[in-house]
Formats: sequence, C-alpha cells, structure tokens
Amino acid sequence: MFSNLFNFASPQAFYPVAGRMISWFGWSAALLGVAGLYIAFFVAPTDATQGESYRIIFIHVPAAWMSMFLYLVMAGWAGLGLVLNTRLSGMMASALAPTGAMFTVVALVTGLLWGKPTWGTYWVWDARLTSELFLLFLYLGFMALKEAIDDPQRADRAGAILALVGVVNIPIIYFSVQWWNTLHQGASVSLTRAPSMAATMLAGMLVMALAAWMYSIAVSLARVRAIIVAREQDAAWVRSGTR
Amino acid sequence: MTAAIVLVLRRDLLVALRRKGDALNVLIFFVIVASLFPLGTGAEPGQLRAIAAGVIWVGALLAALLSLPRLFAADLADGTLEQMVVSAQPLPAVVVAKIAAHWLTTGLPLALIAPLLGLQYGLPGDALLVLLGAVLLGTPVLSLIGAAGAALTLGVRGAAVLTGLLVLPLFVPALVFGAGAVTASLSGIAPGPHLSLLGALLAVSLPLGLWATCAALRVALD
Amino acid sequence: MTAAIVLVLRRDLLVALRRKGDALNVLIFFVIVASLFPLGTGAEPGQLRAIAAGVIWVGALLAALLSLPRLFAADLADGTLEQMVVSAQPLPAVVVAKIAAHWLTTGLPLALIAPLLGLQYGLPGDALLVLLGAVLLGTPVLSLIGAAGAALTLGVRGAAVLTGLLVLPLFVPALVFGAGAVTASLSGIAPGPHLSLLGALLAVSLPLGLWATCAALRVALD
Amino acid sequence: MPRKMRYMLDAKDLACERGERRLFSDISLALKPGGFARLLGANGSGKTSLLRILAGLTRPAAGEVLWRGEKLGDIAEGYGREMLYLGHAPAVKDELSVAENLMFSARLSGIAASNDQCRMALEALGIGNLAPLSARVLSQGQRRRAALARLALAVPLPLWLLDEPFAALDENAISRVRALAEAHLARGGMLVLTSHQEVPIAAGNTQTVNLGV
Amino acid sequence: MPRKMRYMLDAKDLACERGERRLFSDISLALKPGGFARLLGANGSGKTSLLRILAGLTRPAAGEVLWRGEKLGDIAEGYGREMLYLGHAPAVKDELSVAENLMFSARLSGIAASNDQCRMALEALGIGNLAPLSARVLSQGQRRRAALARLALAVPLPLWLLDEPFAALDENAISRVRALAEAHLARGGMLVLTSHQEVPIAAGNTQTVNLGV
Ligand code: HEM
Ligand SMILES: Nc1ncnc2c1ncn2[C@@H]1O[C@H](COP(=O)(O)OP(=O)(O)OP(=O)(O)O)[C@@H](O)[C@H]1O
Ligand SMILES: Nc1ncnc2c1ncn2[C@@H]1O[C@H](COP(=O)(O)OP(=O)(O)OP(=O)(O)O)[C@@H](O)[C@H]1O
Ligand SMILES: [Mg+2]
Ligand SMILES: [Mg+2]
Repeated sequence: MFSNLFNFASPQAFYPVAGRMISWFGWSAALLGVAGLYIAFFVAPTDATQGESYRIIFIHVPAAWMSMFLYLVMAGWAGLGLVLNTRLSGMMASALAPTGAMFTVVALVTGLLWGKPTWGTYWVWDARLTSELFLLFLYLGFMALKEAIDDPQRADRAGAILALVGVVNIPIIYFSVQWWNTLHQGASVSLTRAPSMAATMLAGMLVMALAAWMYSIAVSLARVRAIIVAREQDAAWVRSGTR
Repeated sequence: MTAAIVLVLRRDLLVALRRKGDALNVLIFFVIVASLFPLGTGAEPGQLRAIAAGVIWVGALLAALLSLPRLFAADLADGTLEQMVVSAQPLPAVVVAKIAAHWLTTGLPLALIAPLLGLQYGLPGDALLVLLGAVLLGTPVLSLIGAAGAALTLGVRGAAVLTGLLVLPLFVPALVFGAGAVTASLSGIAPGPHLSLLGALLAVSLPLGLWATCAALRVALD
Repeated sequence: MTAAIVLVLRRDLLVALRRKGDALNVLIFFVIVASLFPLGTGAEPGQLRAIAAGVIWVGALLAALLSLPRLFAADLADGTLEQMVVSAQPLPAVVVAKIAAHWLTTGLPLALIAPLLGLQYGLPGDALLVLLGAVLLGTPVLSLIGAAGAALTLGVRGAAVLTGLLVLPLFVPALVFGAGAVTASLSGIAPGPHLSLLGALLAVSLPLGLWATCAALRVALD
Repeated sequence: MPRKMRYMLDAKDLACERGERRLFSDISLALKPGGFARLLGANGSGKTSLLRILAGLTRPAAGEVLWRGEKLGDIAEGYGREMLYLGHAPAVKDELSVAENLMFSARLSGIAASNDQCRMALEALGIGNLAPLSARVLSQGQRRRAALARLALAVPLPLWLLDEPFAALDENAISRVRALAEAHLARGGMLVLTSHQEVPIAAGNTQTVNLGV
Repeated sequence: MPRKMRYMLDAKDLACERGERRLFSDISLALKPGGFARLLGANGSGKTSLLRILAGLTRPAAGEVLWRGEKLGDIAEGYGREMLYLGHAPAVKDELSVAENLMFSARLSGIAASNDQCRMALEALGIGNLAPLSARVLSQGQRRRAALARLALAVPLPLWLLDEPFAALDENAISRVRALAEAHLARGGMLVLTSHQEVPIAAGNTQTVNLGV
C-alpha cells in the first residue's frame, strides 16, 4: 500500500528530479554564504571581551548545528529504508554521511582554534567536546561499516541499524552543557527565550546556517546521483542513457 | 521464552567451560592493563587513588571489547547462527541468552576482581563498594552494546577493529558515569546520582541493544 | 627464501588492504582508546603527561591482541595453512612474512601516529622522539610473541589457557621498558638503557618467536 | 483461498538477486503433505539461495512464500517449530561432544529429546559409538552424519529443507539418510532437497525445479 | 635399493593412530610414473589421515613414506615443489578475487603462472567468468572449482594428492576434473585420490587401497 505513496523513492524517478534541484540549492548556498560572510566580517561589531576572535562563531555554530542535524536526517533516511525496504533511502543516508562528518570536523577544528585564545588551550576533555568528537567517530563508523560490506543492500541495512542506535548521542551533545558543568558555554539561541546576543550576530549566524543547509542539500543530491549510477549499473535505464 | 534462554545459556556456558582459556585471557588482560599504571606513572598514592576508577573502567571496556569478536563469529562460520535464526525459539530469547553468557564469562569476573584492584590502588572501603556496584551495573551495558557491534560487523574483514570503532563511542557514557560514581564517593559526594544514571543507561541499552543485535544478525545471514 | 617472503607478504598485505579502511580502522580505534583514558581519569595536564606513555602502550598492546585471532585462525579454517606447510616454500619464510604483514598493518601505523597522540597529551619534543623509537622497537616484539601465542592456541585443546599465561606476561617487559623510556626522558634521565633493553627483547624474541610459531603450526596441523 | 488450503508450502513467483545480478525469477513451488521437491541446477545456479528463501533466511527480490497460507515474515518462530533446515555448514560445535551437539540442536528446533533418543538417532546414522567423543575429532563424513542425526529426531516437523545432504557421505550413510527421508515422506512429511548426486527417493508426489545453468 | 629406484612414491607399512585408537596399520602403497591409487573406505576409516601422511602433514605411527627414495622429513620443501595436496578445505580466501586466489596458491607451489595462464586454468574449470569476483560470493561448488583450478596449472608437479575432489561438483565440473586427472596420468604424473562417488578414471596402472569400515 506504500507503493504509491513512495513512488518517488525509486532511484529511477528520483535521478532526474535530483539533477534539476542541485543547481537551485547550489546557487542559494553560494549567495547565502557570501551574504553571511559579509555580515560576519564587515557588519557585525567587534566583541567587547573577545575582540575579533569571536567571529569564528559564524562558522563554528552553524557547523555544529549542521553536524547534529544531518545526523538526525541521515538516521531518518536509514530508518525509513530499514522499515519500508526502499532502495533510495540507503543511498540518501550514504550520501549525507560525508557531509555530516565534514561539518563535524569543521565544528571541531573551529572550536579548537577558538579554544586557544578564549580558554588558553586547544583541547579539554569536557563532555560537549568529547561527545562531538564521538559524533565524528559515529559518522566514520557508519561510513567504515558500509564500506566494509560488499553487498550494497546488506550494507544499507547494517548501516541503518548503526545509525539508529547512534541517535542517542545527539541529545547527549545537545544537553551536555546542562547535564555536566563544562567550560563550553550553554545555548544562547533558543526558541523559548529572547536571544541574548546582538541582532546582527544572530542574523549572521542564521544566514550562515541557511547557507550550510543549502550546501548540504546540493552536495548530498550530487552524491546520491553518483551513487545511483554506480549501484544501478546493471539496471536497464542507466545503460540506455535515460538519465 | 524462558526455556529457550536457559537452553542457549547452558550451551554457551558449556562451550565456554570447555575453552576456559578465553575467559581467563580477558581477566589477565584486565589485570595487566590495571597494574600497568602504577608501573608507568611512578606510584604516588594520591595520584593513584585519583586515577584508579578511570583505569579500572578503561580496563573493563577494553576487556569487553577484546572478547567481542568471539561472540557470534564462530557461530556464523559453523552454521549454528543460521540454525538459531530458523529455530523454534524466538530470536530475542536466543540473543538475550548469548549476551547473558557473555556477561557471565567476562563482565562478572571483572566485577568480582575490580574491588581487589581498587584495593591495590588504595581506594577506601566505601569507594570499593561503590566501585563494585558501578561495575556490576555497567558491565551488562558493555555486553549489550558490544553484542550489537559484534553482530553488525559479522562476516566483515577486520571485524575486530571495526567493532572497536563502532562500540567504543557508545561505551563512553558508561565510563563517564561509572568512573564518576567512584570519584564522587572519593570526594565525599554521594555517588547515588551517578549510579542511577548508570541504571538508566542499562534500562535504555537493554531494549536498544537487543533490537540492534537481532536486526543485525538477520542482516548478516541474508 | 626472499621470493617466498615477498610472495606471502604481498598476499597478506593485499588481503589486508582489500578493505581500504582496514589500516585506517586500526588508527581510529587507537585514537579512541587513547581518548578514553583522559575521560575516565579526569583531565589535569600534569597527570595526563604522566600517563601518556602508558596509555599509548596499552593501546598498542590491545591493537596487537585484537588482531591476533585473525593471524592464523582464518588460514587454518579455510585450508590455507596446510597449503603453506606443504608448499614449495620454506615454512619459516612463510611465518616471517605473515608476522611482517601483521606488524606492517598494526604496529607500524600505531608507531606513526603515537607521536601525534603524545602531542595531544602534551609530551615535549624529545619525549616524542623517544616514544616513536620505543614503539618502533616494541611493536615487532608484540607481533612476534603474539604470533607464537596465536599459533599455540590453534587446535590444541587447553592451549588457550597456556597462551594466556605465557604470552601476556611476555608482553609486560615490552610495556615496562617502552613506557619506562618515555617516563625516563620526561624526568630528564637518559632513555638509552630502556631502549637498548627493548632492542635486546626484540633480538631475543625474533628467533624464539619464529621457532615457536613454526613448531606450533606443525603441531596444530598434525 | 482454495490454493492456500490445498498446499502447506506455497512459494509463488520467487526471484532472487545477488550482488545486483538476478539469479532466477518466476520460480514457483508448492507442496502438499507427502510432497517431495528436488532442486536441480549447475554450480552457482541458485539452489542454496532458493532453499534459504524457503527457510525464511533470505528475503526474495520478488514473490512470496506462504506456509499454511500465511506469509513467512509474519509467523517467525512458529515456522521454526515446523521446519528443519540443514545448510551445508553442519552447525556442529567442536567444543561439545557429538551427543551434546545433537541434544542442543534438537532442543533448538523445539524437540525435547531424551539421552536415549539422542543415542538412537546417532545409531540411525551409524555413529552411535561416537556419541561421547568431542566433535573436533570427527572426519568430514562423520561430521555430516552428526548434523544429519537431527533428521531422526525431527519426526514431528512436517517440512525438511536439506542442502546437499549426501555430500561427503559413504554409501552406507547415504542409504540411511535416504531411508529417513522416505519414512518422513511416507508419514506425510514434506521434503525439499538439492543434490548433485543421483539418489533416488521414493515419494508419492515428486516435482523437480530446474534452475538451469 | 632396487625398490627405491622403481617407485617414485613408496609408502611402507604405514599405521595411523588417532586419540589412542589405531585407524589402520600395515598399509603399503607404491606409485610409478603414470600410477593411480584410489583410497576407499567408509566415513572415518582414515582416508584423509592416510592422504595427509602421504603429504607429509601428519607423522605416521609406524612405517615410512619415501619420495624418490628419500624419507619425507628429510626433504621438506623439496617435496612441496613436486607434490600438490588438495584437502577438503578449499584454501580460497574470501578477501581475494578468484584470479588472485589462484595466482597466489600457484606461486606457493612454486609455479609462476601468468595472468593468462590463470585465466585459462579457470576456464578449464568452467569459471573463467568469475575470475574478477571476490571469492566471498562463490557458491559451494564454485568455490571447490576455484580450488581445483590449481590442477590445470600443476602440470609440472608429478604427484597429486586429492581429498574428495568431486564433492559438491555438478556433472559438468566432474567431467572437467576427470579430464584433467586423466591427462596428468597420461603424461606420466601420479595421482592418489579419495572419493565416495564412483568416478571412473582411465589409467595405465590403477591400484585400490581399501581401509575398510
Ligand atoms: C573543539 C571544541 C568545540 C566543540 C566540539 C564545540 C561544539 C559545539 C557544538 C556541538 C555547538 C552547538 C550546540 C548548541 O547550539 O547548543 C556549539 C555551539 C557553540 N560553541 Fe562550541 N565547541 C567547541 C569549542 C568552542 C569554543 C572554544 C567556544 C568559545 C569560547 C565555543 C563557543 C560556542 C558558542 C558561543 C556556541 C553557540 C551556543 C549557542 O548560542 O547555542 N565553542 N559548540
Ligand atoms: N554478493 C554477490 N555478488 C555477486 N554474486 C553473488 C553474490 N552472492 C552470491 N552470488 C552468486 O550467486 C550464486 C549463489 O548461488 P547458490 O549458492 O545459491 O548456488 P548453488 O546453486 O547452491 O550452487 P552449488 O551447486 O555450487 O552449491 C553464485 O553464482 C554466486 O556467484
Ligand atoms: N584426536 C582424535 N581422537 C579420537 N579419534 C580421532 C581423533 N582425530 C581423529 N580421530 C578419528 O580418526 C578418524 C579420522 O578419519 P579421517 O578423517 O581420515 O576419515 P576419512 O576416511 O577421511 O573419513 P571421511 O570419509 O568421513 O572423510 C575418524 O574416525 C575420527 O573419529
Ligand atoms: Mg549450494
Ligand atoms: Mg576424509
């Protein structure tokens, strides 16, 4: 009964749609990125206590958000594939993982660079930092597991199980600043409270976050197209060049 | 259900009994890891006491990890696993029994020897009790998560290392709360919250670990 | 002789590298192990520096131990081992190659990344060099002794207990000297004696490990 | 509905894919009590894969398998209580004795066999004298016999799925297994097997599924 | 001395003990170029054990095996360069492709086979198309074929020892292996094999060693 509802989930139907969407998202990402960086480096004022170094926030925070968000999306696709046995879901999860891992690395590296001037050290073993590091390990584990299994269908299902189990790490990252008292600061952007930072800073961060979002969509779509072609080599529609 | 658990448990324990070396290896490894530190760090009593809980917990994690490759791989190779999946017994019961057997042959011995090691590190009496409680609560978590990791990597080349890569991040909370309980008790803070967090962890990982293991085993055989 | 070594080495490396991630997994796994310790023990820079060498050595030992089961067991089960024994190539050459492949895929990557981890733990420059040297000298010892242990456990009943009792204690000198060299250099003492003891250990375990492995393999197949 | 009632095992339009390659498609197979199906085909044609689909181990790429009119996925262990699958891995643990091995695997199939019954089952395969030995010391054929001894206990299970049961057996063992299979069919059991050896099995109702090259 | 010169392989009064039990004793077997010996016996009678003694893997409880007049223990790898042993474990590594597996195992026997030769050897067993596939995906019979492809390369080795070479093979594969064995005998090679299947092999000089029940 799901067959109609999830008709778009066939790789064949999805391939051309994805092709058309990529450029839209790609251009939006570029434009938003330029705008965000402009706000970050030219509009936003110098911070009273941290000087210029605080500007890392415009990359750090969106990257950290994306790293967690993409994991949830990836796990969502993976779970969908496990339940409904749709081929496309596993490919989507595979396509999202490298981008998620990339944002995790960015969050870690910008955090490291920021830590030196503010905390006086690159790295401390605090709960937020450590759980973010383990998010990276989860992404890497997901990719390693998929890489290690020959049969793509089996790899999809095994990867999905891992991704779903790893979801427990996300609340740990997010709430770690509340659960343990750490060096890292707590959430300052919240839906329930008035933001505690300058409006331009907030705007810059949100624009950068949107850019990251668009970028993720564009890159994942491009990657999923490549995966579709690689996996469906035998399928007639690929060979006949309908793409 | 209970009958199935008892059946598989008896069988696994019998096999373990016939290969005593495996369980012993884990125990010896644990002792070596734990006793290496006084050697490596230049035994200052104060320092030792401070790191004792951490060292013992890391030892427990690694020992659990070391014993994981054996959990399902042999059963897969000789066809026992497929017999278990097509058997008249529910797969979750089989998996519960296998995990229980794993805990009885690795986690429990570790829990029993941990207070001895703590003594070696100069932990006071009440901290020893907390340590015992924490290890008793925490090692089943290790077995549960570990089983899921072992099942996911079944039949994969380099499975042992891949398993480590997959499960160690998930082991971390157990380590944090387990070591935290002992450290808290050392500094005169009540270890209760840490221990109940450990209990919560067990409660979460029981269904999650079971589900993941069963699902992964079916995938491995497909 | 050399041709045989190259042949088996190439084959084993090919098997190992068939999975692109395999060597990488060892590294990531090692990094995780090394990150666990500070987490469990609390995070004071002075303390960290003191335990750095111990942590890295335990990581190396664990990586060696984890990878041992797959050294010969798979070859025994699928018949490759008996083919190697009846082959046109001398058995010691085959064994040298297998041990070398094991070291190249576990020991060497660890040795190369160990200084990076040392950096993370705040070790000074000269201690890092000592660490690199010690790990380079020590990991082949682990591979050699480990291979003998893995060969002994094949087939022979009850040998597992024996291995546990023989091999793990034999690992300890490597750990003690290896960690000792770094600790010495940290406290401003020359690490030379420790390193030369490690070298001596390697010189002893090379012929001994080879001989024991070959003999044990023949016994396992008889 | 009528089809459901007539056949105990009913596999419809099965297809199997391995590594993006289609091994077979549109294979159907239906068994009534006493029915016997022989799977034929060259090496690699997909006999083992088909048998694993019938056992519920592998999911077919298309088609479905019904047992007593219900889909396999929905009945899970219920099917396990009525079906015996013997793959080419013998599922015999080196660490246990031959008798212990048999006892545990019978229990796993839901058959509570007494020590005496196990002994008799081993005798039915001609390895009664090996009962107390560790399975490690068995020869290749003895190991297969130890696995096949389950058949002698599996009288209550109506469906047997056997993958190459005669491989590595000597003549004596082959005729013993054959006798067990024929008795099973005679009392209304069902049997699906693959075999490269031409072993004639008497059955009221024989069908052949040829998977080709 | 005269006996030494007449026979290439000369096994005298062999006995084998396993777990304190004597499997067989006073078994003798001698082969000249072109000679063929078939080992018969029930499951567990000791055929594999005898073959392993001939290969130098197991030491006999009594008696000795001479190759070109020298005792096996004294010649070690020298024997390995002239003898091919195929046990029932196929020695095929899952991680390597079918072609790589063959190439490495040929090298191990001292045969430097080119890629083309490997390809042709696989074709001789009817699995040329599987050459680039990972051995993990092979079916049981395909895996045996991949192991047996060594025979097509082992032309320079005068002595072949084969344990159940026909098990799990379909008819086509059996006749291919049989052809390889007959060609080997015809060019003066020697062959010892065990088989429960009655596969006739034409040889100038056939002997049968019956190990009984
Ligand atoms: C490698 C080290 C670091 C890691 C892994 C890391 C990780 C994260 C993560 C995951 C978030 C998003 C979670 C949330 O929104 O609540 C975040 C946000 C943030 N981080 Fe970091 N961080 C690191 C270092 C730093 C440093 C050194 C600073 C500055 C002192 C910093 C300042 C912030 C700020 C201000 C936010 C935004 C919080 C908010 O407004 O919600 N981080 N970081
Ligand atoms: N992951 C995979 N990728 C490609 N091919 C695969 C994969 N897994 C299995 N195969 C192929 O599927 C077939 C499996 O067949 P199966 O084991 O069912 O054969 P069979 O008929 O039982 O053969 P045999 O007589 O040799 O036992 C083989 O041809 C094998 O090469
Ligand atoms: N350690 C041991 N203790 C007791 N018996 C042993 C031991 N090792 C082997 N055996 C016995 O030795 C015999 C080994 O026989 P072998 O494997 O040579 O048989 P085979 O003739 O090749 O049989 P098959 O036809 O089944 O392959 C078996 O009967 C086995 O039970
Ligand atoms: Mg088959
Ligand atoms: Mg045999």
